[in-house]
Amino acid sequence: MRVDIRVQEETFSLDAELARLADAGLEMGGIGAFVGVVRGDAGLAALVLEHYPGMTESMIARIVDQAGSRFGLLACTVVHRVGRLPVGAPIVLVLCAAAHRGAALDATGFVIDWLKTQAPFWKREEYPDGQARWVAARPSDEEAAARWGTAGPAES
Amino acid sequence: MRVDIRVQEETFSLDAELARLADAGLEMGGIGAFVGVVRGDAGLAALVLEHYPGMTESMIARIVDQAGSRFGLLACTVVHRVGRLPVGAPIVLVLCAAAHRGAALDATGFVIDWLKTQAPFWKREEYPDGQARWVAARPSDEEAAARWGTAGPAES
Amino acid sequence: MVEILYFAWLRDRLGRSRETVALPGDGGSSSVRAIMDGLRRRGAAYEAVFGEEAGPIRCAVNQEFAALDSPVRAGDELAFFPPVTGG
Amino acid sequence: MVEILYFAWLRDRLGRSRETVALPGDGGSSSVRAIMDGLRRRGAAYEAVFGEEAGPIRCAVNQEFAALDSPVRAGDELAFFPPVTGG
Repeated sequence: MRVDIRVQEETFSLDAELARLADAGLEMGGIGAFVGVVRGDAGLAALVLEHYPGMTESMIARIVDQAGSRFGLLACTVVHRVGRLPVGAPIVLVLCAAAHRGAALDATGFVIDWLKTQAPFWKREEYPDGQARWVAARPSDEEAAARWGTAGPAES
Repeated sequence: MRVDIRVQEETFSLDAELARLADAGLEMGGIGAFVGVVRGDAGLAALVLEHYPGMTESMIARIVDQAGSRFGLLACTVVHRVGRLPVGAPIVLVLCAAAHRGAALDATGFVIDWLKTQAPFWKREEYPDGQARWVAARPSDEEAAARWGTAGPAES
Repeated sequence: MVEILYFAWLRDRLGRSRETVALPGDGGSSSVRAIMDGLRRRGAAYEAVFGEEAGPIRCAVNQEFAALDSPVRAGDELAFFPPVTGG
Repeated sequence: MVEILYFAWLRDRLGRSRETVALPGDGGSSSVRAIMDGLRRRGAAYEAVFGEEAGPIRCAVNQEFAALDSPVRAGDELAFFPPVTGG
């Protein structure tokens, strides 16, 4: 499996990431993707994302590794941005390439669900009036990850 | 819902298609995507895709419309290529934007599953020795579409 | 008259992508099946394409998927093609 | 000694992102809980962050998610942070 995991301030290009998958093998038939975007909830101006360098990359690598063997992936790319991201900005990209579409799309959901619950990122909301607030974890994210029926990459 | 449906010979740019979703609304939090690629099965050189102009666009519009109301989409883009596509070339792009990732990814699966079974495209395989063969429909595609538990866009 | 379109291997085997045929019967209304029966009498190529041994065939009337007993009226567009394989 | 890292609102409230503390007890092995108890005695900011009323806190030992009774040894890296909210 071709794996690419990056945590960066800069934005990302889907075309460039897709082009990098060209060497993942002729058996590649479908690529699932997810792009998370800063949602403009309740007048939000921006999110500020921080992470735990080192642990972030190793947790994502473990998630990607589990996805790879579970779904038979040929390639998986995860790019997660940190720093200040205004409303509408892309936050995260997950790309999963497989021989068939079902595996590619399921793996994409698997990776983003576990990333949400087990990769050490934290979001702070910034409002136009200068107020800031750390985002609380959502039980619905735990439930989304739990539906995959595994203990999760943290336990592996 | 912001809808964009195109059948074209040219390739597509995910970055450009994503940029076009910028006006889909501040509530946009996630974009699911699927890119189908010509798989290099058994020495295949290229696929030649043809379609039924007019019916193709209206069937895809119906699929997108069903996905939009079922998953509460903010935007949906489908670009399907026709003509001669060599191994590794992108064939189809589905982009579904929603407030949350679950809806965006589920809708992406819904659209591509129904597109596979109800949009009038046909693929011919071309081999390096000049042999050509029309691709037969796969029962697994019918099954994938059936799991959504609706009669499908053709019946609506 | 009915405009008939052929796609994929049907077009290849018939050597044409479209043709106009007279509606069988009194000209008011017919069915996909009746038109197929009329086509089959046009010769070996048609018999092979619309015969039992050929692969599965689907049809559309005015760009809507249709069944063998779907009605076809004068001026309709009728298309014959294999099960779709896009995506 | 143990290197302690703080993230998100814990860092904001403590006014620091890392510090080095002595391992409680005989210096051989301790636990996350014992270190938290030691930190709580450092003053009001620590008491507030590690107190009952503060939000839920997670921890990691050597960059692996850990529990309150997980062992901590000299030279380990211990991190305290809120439940994660990435993606």
